[in-house]
Amino acid sequence: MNIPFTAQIINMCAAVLLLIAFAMLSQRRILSLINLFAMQGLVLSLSTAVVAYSSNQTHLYYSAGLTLLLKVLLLPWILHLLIRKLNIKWDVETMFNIPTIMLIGLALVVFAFNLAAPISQMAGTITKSTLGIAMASVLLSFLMMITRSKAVPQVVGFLAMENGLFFAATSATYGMPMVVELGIALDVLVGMFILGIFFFQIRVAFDSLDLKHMEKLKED
Amino acid sequence: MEIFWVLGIPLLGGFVMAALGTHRLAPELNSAMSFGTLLAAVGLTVRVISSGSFSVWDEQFFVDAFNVFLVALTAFVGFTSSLFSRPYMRIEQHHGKLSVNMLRLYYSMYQLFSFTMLLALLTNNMGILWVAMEAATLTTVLLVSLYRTPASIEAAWKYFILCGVGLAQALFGTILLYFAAEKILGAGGTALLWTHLNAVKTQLEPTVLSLAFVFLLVGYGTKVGLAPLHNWLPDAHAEGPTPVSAVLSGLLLNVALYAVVRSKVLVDGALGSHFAGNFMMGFGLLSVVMAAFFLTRQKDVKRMFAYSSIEHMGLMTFAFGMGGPVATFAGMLHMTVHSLTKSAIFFAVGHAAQTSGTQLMDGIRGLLKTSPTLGWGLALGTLAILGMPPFGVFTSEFLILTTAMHAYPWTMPFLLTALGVAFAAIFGRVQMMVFGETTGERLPHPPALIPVFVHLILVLLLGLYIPPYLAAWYRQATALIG
Amino acid sequence: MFDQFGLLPIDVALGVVATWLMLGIAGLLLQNNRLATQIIFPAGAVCSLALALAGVGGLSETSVAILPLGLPDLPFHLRMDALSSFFLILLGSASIGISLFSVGYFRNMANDTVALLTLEYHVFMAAMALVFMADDAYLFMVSWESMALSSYFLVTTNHEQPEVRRAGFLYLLIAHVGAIAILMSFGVMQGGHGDYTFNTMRHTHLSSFWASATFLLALFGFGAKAGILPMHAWLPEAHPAAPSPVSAMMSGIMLKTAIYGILRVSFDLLDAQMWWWGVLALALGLITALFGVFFAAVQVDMKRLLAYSSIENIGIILVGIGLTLIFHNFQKDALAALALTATLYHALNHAFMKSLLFLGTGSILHATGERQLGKLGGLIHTMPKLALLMLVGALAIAGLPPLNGFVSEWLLLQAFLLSPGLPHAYLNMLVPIAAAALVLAAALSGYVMVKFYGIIFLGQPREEKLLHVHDAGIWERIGMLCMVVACFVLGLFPTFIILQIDFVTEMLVHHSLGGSALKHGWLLLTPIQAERASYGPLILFFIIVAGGVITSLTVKKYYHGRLRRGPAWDCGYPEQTSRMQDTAEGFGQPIRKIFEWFMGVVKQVPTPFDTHPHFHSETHDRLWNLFYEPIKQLNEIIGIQVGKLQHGRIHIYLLYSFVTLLALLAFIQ
Amino acid sequence: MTYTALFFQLLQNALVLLVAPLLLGWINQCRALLQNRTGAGVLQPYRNLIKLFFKDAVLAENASPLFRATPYILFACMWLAAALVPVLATDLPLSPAVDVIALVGIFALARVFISLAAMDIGTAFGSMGARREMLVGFLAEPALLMVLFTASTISQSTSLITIVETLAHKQFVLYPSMTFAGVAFVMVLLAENARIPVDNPATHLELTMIHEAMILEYSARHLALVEWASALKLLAYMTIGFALFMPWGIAESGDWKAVPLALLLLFIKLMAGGAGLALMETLSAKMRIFRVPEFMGTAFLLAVLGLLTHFLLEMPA
Repeated sequence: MNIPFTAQIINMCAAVLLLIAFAMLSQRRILSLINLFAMQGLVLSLSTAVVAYSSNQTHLYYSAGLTLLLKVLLLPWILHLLIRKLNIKWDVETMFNIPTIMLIGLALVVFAFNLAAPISQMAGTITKSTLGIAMASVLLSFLMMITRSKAVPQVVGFLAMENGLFFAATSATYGMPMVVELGIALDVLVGMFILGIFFFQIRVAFDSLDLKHMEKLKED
Repeated sequence: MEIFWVLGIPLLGGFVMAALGTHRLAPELNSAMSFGTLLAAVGLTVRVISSGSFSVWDEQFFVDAFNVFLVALTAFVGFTSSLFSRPYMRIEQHHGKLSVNMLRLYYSMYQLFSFTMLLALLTNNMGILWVAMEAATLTTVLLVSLYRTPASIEAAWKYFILCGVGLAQALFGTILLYFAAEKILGAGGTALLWTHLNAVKTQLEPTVLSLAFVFLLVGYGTKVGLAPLHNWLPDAHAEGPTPVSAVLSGLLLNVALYAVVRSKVLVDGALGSHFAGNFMMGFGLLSVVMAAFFLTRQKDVKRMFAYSSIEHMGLMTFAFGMGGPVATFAGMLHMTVHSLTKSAIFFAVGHAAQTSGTQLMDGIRGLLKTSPTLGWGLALGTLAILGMPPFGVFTSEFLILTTAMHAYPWTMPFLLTALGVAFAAIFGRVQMMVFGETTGERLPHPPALIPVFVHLILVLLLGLYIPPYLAAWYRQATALIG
Repeated sequence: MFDQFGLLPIDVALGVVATWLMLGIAGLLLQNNRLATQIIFPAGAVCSLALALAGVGGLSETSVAILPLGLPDLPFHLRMDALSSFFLILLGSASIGISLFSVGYFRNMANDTVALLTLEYHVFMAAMALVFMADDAYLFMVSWESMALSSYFLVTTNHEQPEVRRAGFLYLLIAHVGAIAILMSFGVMQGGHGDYTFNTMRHTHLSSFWASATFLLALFGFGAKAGILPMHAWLPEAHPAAPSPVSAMMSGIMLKTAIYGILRVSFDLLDAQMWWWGVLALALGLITALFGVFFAAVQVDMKRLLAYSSIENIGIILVGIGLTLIFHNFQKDALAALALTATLYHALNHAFMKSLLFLGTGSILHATGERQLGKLGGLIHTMPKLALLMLVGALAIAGLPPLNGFVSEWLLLQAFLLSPGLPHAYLNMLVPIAAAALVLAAALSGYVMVKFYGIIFLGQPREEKLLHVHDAGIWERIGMLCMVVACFVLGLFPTFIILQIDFVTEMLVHHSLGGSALKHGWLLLTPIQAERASYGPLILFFIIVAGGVITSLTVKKYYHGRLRRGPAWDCGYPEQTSRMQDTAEGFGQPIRKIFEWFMGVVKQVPTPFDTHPHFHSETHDRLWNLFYEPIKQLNEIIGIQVGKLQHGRIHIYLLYSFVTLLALLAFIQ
Repeated sequence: MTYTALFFQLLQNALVLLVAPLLLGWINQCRALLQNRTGAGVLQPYRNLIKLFFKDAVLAENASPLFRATPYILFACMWLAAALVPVLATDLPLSPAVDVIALVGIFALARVFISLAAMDIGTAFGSMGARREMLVGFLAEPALLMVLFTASTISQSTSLITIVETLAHKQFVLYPSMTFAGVAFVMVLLAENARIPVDNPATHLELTMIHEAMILEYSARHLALVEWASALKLLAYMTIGFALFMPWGIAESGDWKAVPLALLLLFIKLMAGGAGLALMETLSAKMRIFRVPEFMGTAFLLAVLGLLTHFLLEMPA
């Protein structure tokens, strides 16, 4: 049992990420959902920094900084702004009851681990087992998008999914090439803005952000 | 250098139109921009045909026969669509559906959209490919929601969320790809370059790649509109402005399929099996059959043709999945003719809907009486898309079906049923719209029918005669993607 | 025959096709010039003649050509062997009359309509010619579908009427499904190495299973075009809907393209046949023939009646093909040749007889504007010339000597009679029964034709307006005259025709009647030997004519020749009106009564207390409910079920992709 | 062809013309005797014809040329038919031109023309008669053909001469199939010649009449020709019957001495046949018109059965 300390930290972060993912899955209040999202970003950037330090890949520092800027400060701020503008602080009702969702989530985690097991063996990085966790958190956020009936939590789930992806990128491989990361970050940012605009448009069109109003287009 | 222009003009165009989009001549400017792009694309094509494939800017961009033919196609249809959207948008404005600012947004996004597509096609970097796809989604989301009606917003929202999530999967697939690649190519820039990956594909780790392909297929497949990931497609096509529907069906789906095919090449190379091919065949077949049955009960004309797009994308995916010289050739031919025909149909449909003031097919009658050219355009376009010779769609379907009949006879019942059902569904309704007594009135601006007939004539020519250089070009591409 | 000009037959044929296309385009461009049609259609007729001659030339010498069109590594291959040439002759010779007729028929139509018609009409003919000449699957399919398409637009010429639209839709749908089936049969035959030329197909050997699959696909596909049961539904709808020259073209010529296809695939492209194919074709043919004639007997619309009679004739032709297949399989090549000759002969006959009748209905439609038999009658007084021409057609199609319809039926029956000695006991049993059914159909067609002709031309006019209608115009009469002449030539000089057909039989079953047919001079037609069977139509004709003439002369000589005109005997009931004649329904009534179990008859019989008694009865095609309705409903149901997937709820959609993802992941585990 | 043959042909042509009315007269006479009437004598048909030939013709106003041409066509067809059946000798030079199928074709031709003529005037009777005639015809024709097919499959030929030669002059064989065929043939004969039980030649005012309804509008010379034609038709049928079922005595080609005997035998056969026919007509009653299809259907089935029996029992397996 002589894993280097940095690796232990990263595994720690991974565990925390997973924990946060579950917390988001079970979270009822929208504000704390956003806070959790910010926290996830924080952990993500931390782990990125650690990986950067342990493998002294300089460009990962940029990536960590980028994450911090975008996912911890900017996006949560925008979200806060939005919900204040749209004054929606109400509880988030889910489609199924929480325990069921948790159970499904558990199953997903097991599945993801099994899936990742053969691959993480061949990972060249110091952090082998994190790939499974990354995949798990991606699937969990997917599940969250499915189970949330309001627009904002769905978007949060979407962003959380991106976090999972980033974690996969940094932990399994030492981060994507810089140009790609920049591009991804740009997309996420623009996407967020567009979503922001959308919330207002949806409000205008349906005077509510409840997705059950948006079921008109279908085959009948 | 051509690449610079091909990418630069539309990118610049995006900002120019954002600035001047409210000007009286904005539509003409828009067309001019697209025309410039077309010229640059032609230049690029000529160069590739003459001097083979090449890559520039430390291999970040790469042009071979496969993507240059899509580039040319994209630029061409982009140009004709801009021609069409000139009168169309004016009429919409005249009908009071659009404000000047909306138009500005439209033109600017139109240019940016073609930029993102061209970027996706030209880049050599799988990561940038993903970025471009995502960007294309964002721009089109704004285009789809242009009318700001509840329906269009709903459609745009679904489009955004579904494709966003899908592309997230694709990103994960890309990461896995990188993960597998960096072991052979080492970390850093080159590990995501398709050319390099293609060079070493046999050494890539099979298990990782199979996993990666699943994510890539689900991801880009959502954008291609493969069943059961297609649900965004009909809504987006039906609710967006018609020129957008045209380019969505005609171009964006192609680009997404292009991404899938690129990944398929790598994966099958790595696994040395027909793994990816089988997946694609399965999805393709499923899409064809499901789309056919979706078609049977349509009321909205644009929705109907959106489903027909799903059917045809399924057919192409099936063809590329089968692989082999004939099928791949047919697949690419089908890409070409489908884009041309489907966009032509959408042009005609757009004006048809304007003349009779509704998109519901029960409200559209006797187009041959209202405006014969429009009626014939729709009728012939429909027959072409249904695979009636001598139009080009038949050519590719002929090759696909005969190959499949020999290689995978068990698929025949499905294909036969699907094609028959689709024919009955679409043709029965279009006949109703074209023939009979009319209900429509004349348009405030003369409709743009030149694009329609230009496209149809091209498709007709492709049905009767495939010029040798075009054939050689397809063959090169076929050789590339096997 | 074109050698002296250094031309191969196929060059001439291609020239004709090109000219037709150009004529069509010219017609479209010159649409505001009345004269255009008056010149274009005769020009088209001249081309038809050239095509027929080219065909005659092509019977003896096979010529090939390759056009640099089509797929990159598959240019258009064309080939003109005996089979193609025979059908080209059919097309050319039959279309002469139709084109000439059209000049008069389209005379007073709206300009733009005529322009479109001109284009579609000539494209239609060109496409058919290419179908006959195609030597690779791609060209074949292209011309096949172009044929379907152009004819579809011809059928829907007056699309303002909903039933016309429905007919056109049904027609194109069935044609398209059939085309896909044909395409698949080619897919099997091309045998993997993506080479679609017929030449390769000839040399690919298929396992018996795949060969049978090919044959069945082809039979289905071509049957859909020919109107073989149960794919006949479009035929009685489309033929009445189309303008008469088009109906003539479709019924007389286009149906034969399907026959050509079946022959081409089963005898030329497939290297081996199975005997049960023949039995299948035989059975299908008989059912089709009987079905067609039964329904023809109860029709009240003259064009529908003819359409059903076309179904009957196609059935008879198919019977011939079936017999040929059977004989060919048991190496009875002489008999195979006989059956095949009969088949081809009947195809040729039908082209002329049926076109003639359809053209005639066209003139009637022009003059009276009526298609309902119940509103016609007595036209022999107002349209005597037409009546005479149509009489020939009716007698011919009723299969009466000495006209052409009889010759082919005679040959076919000979084939049946000489059949005993097949190795299969059951087949030997089956053959006489089949012969009986065939004879029954032939006899019934006589009934149908008496009804057709008698109701339209004889008796008293059932409507006022019929009293002052004009006879058919000069162009129309010329057109029909060509057909009549053809009927007589085919009827009286069978030996010469058979000598031509021999080239085809030689090619397909490697045997021909030639030697025996002419042994006893060209007067006597002796398929095998004079002792066994012989038929001298010319002699027969002359004896009957002589008998008639002698009698009339003698009567004239010894009879005082006094003649009074008086009212018809009213049987003691003075108020007889023309409405008391037998109607079409009435004439069909016995048949309907006998075969009620077979056809769905809907009757509305008045009660004795009705103040306005009204009797109404119509006959429906049961197969529609048995065969087409279920498919339609199944399609509907699946459509509804699949439609439910598009549920409108984004969470469900997300769930789809989520489940798909998980499923695929689990799959690759 | 030899002159003797030509002579025979002409002889037969003349003979049938003369004998046909006589046969009719004989049958009527037999019927009269069987019904305890004195009867008009065997020569009555001749008298009728002569009378009709000297009457004035009355033509309906709207009679078309077709109506006037029909009697001649009819007459010519029947004459031809009767003249081509070998009755005395088998070398008839014209016979090869018309085999059994063509013979049936000729009957059909005549039937179609008379029906058309009947519809021409446009009276209720005429078209009704035509309809019924065709109804009978389309069932009788196949039945007759089947009968003939049985004979021709036995003799491997459809030419009457060969049939006769096989049946009469080859070694004598019993053909069970021919019994079926015989019964069927008699039924067809009754139907085709408008005899009881299918039709009643001796009446005009029943709604059930067929043949008489068709020729109701004919008079004088036309009527005469029509009547003569139907007499010829009857004769033709009878001689066909003899040729198929009792061909004995018909002279082979070229032997002269057999001819007088053949002539004698022919008359005997005709008398017997006529008497038999008369007997049948007297014993049976006219049936309802809608029984006719069943009657003819039975004939048709019997004929097919005959053909099948031939394949079952008589084929050299």
